[in-house]
Amino acid sequence: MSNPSPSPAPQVSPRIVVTEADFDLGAEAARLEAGSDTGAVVTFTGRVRDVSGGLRRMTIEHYPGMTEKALRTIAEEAAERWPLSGVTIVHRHGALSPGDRIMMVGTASRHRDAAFAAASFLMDYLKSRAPFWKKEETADGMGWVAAREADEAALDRWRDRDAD
Amino acid sequence: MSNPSPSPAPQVSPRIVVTEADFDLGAEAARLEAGSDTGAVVTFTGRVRDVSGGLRRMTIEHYPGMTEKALRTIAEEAAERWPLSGVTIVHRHGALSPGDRIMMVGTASRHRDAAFAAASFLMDYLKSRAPFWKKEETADGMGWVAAREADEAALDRWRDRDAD
Amino acid sequence: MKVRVLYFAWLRERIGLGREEVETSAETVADLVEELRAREERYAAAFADMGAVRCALDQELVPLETSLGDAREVAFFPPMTGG
Amino acid sequence: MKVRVLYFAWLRERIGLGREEVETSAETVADLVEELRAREERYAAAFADMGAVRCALDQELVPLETSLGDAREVAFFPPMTGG
Repeated sequence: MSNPSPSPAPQVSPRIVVTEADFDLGAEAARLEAGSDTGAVVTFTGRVRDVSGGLRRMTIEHYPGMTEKALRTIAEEAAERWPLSGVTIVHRHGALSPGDRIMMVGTASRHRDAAFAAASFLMDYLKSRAPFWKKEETADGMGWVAAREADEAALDRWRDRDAD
Repeated sequence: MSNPSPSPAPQVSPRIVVTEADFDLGAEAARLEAGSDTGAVVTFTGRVRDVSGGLRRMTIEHYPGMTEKALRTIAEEAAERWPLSGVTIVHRHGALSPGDRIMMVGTASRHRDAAFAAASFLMDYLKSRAPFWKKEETADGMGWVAAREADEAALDRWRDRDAD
Repeated sequence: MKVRVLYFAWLRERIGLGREEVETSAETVADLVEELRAREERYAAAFADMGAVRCALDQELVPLETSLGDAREVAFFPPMTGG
Repeated sequence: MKVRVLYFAWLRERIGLGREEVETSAETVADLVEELRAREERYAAAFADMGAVRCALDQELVPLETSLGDAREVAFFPPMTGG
């Protein structure tokens, strides 16, 4: 039985931030741009959306002991699949209002395809594999946001084929 | 004030900027975030990459009469294919140094898939359909950057299937 | 064996607490759920639909059939909704 | 008929100018290229490999076979390298 050759350890050290405070997208993107070989930076920002028009507040609960570890695992997985020169995940918790930023992911690479694919991968995994739960308060009361089946299904596309 | 009636497809007015000056990614993203129904903002930033280690300067030439029109057409095409609440394209021209930002695209939507797909589409079309030409100055002299066949081929994936 | 059990989101709310120390002889996570269910109605209600419950063992997501081994922390929560 | 002809990037450099007014009776863009080639060596050199030349008619990308019609501006340039 031949051993598969070990994949090279990713060079990149992911930046993981779990915080109640808002973040500065421009500053996060600037960090990702550092490095002479970075040609492409992709960012995704998620925001509290007022779907019904009656949202007063969103509260995000998380699992302090696990959250950062889970995010780091997802980021490292991305850095193993694509040639990234930078990976950032920032996720807020606590009380948020409609329009507030919830989280961001950012990826830096030489080429745009890797940066886009990795950012999309990070989002898909983060949605279903990072321990955050959203609760919404509307005029009608409070309720936990249900997970979308589509979010779980989105992971399949990363299992079916090799990254490239 | 309750207004639960679903709104029709939003009228997006793309933001197109062609400029010699640098731009502020954070400010551009903040513009895209406006609007209560925007849950997702994706940005792509392209930067002058020093591939050989000897790049001194990059000069970007463009076609002033055509550039803005071409970018607007590409942005409008994206807004027809995906439900976007915002589209931005900023592209610089003139003299740039290694590490400088060259351009960005940004997309805003309710859902992440539309924002990612539209940003990727914008980049693919912009690479091969917007009238910009890059010239590099290295220790060895000056030369025009050659178009990559992969960039032209990248357009095929948007022709082969309907967007969704 | 003693484990720390954590509950999040609506599991925390239904059970009425976020963490507790539990003395258990369960072999698997599923066995532990059975023990908790048998305790009190609020646990039975929280664990009524296990299709809607996820579990982490020492902060790693695991299936319910997983052996407790010498885990120190077991967490129960609904499907995650981050991002 | 008079058209404004523009050249960009290395086409501009090889021909040695960025724009000119051209009096032409060409029916298509390709015909116009033939006329220009016949003028002087620098045009022949610039238009030697038409696979490397793109064209816009009144600021819209078009194939070389396109009729000039009453276009006022024809532009020639290499494949674009923006982004």
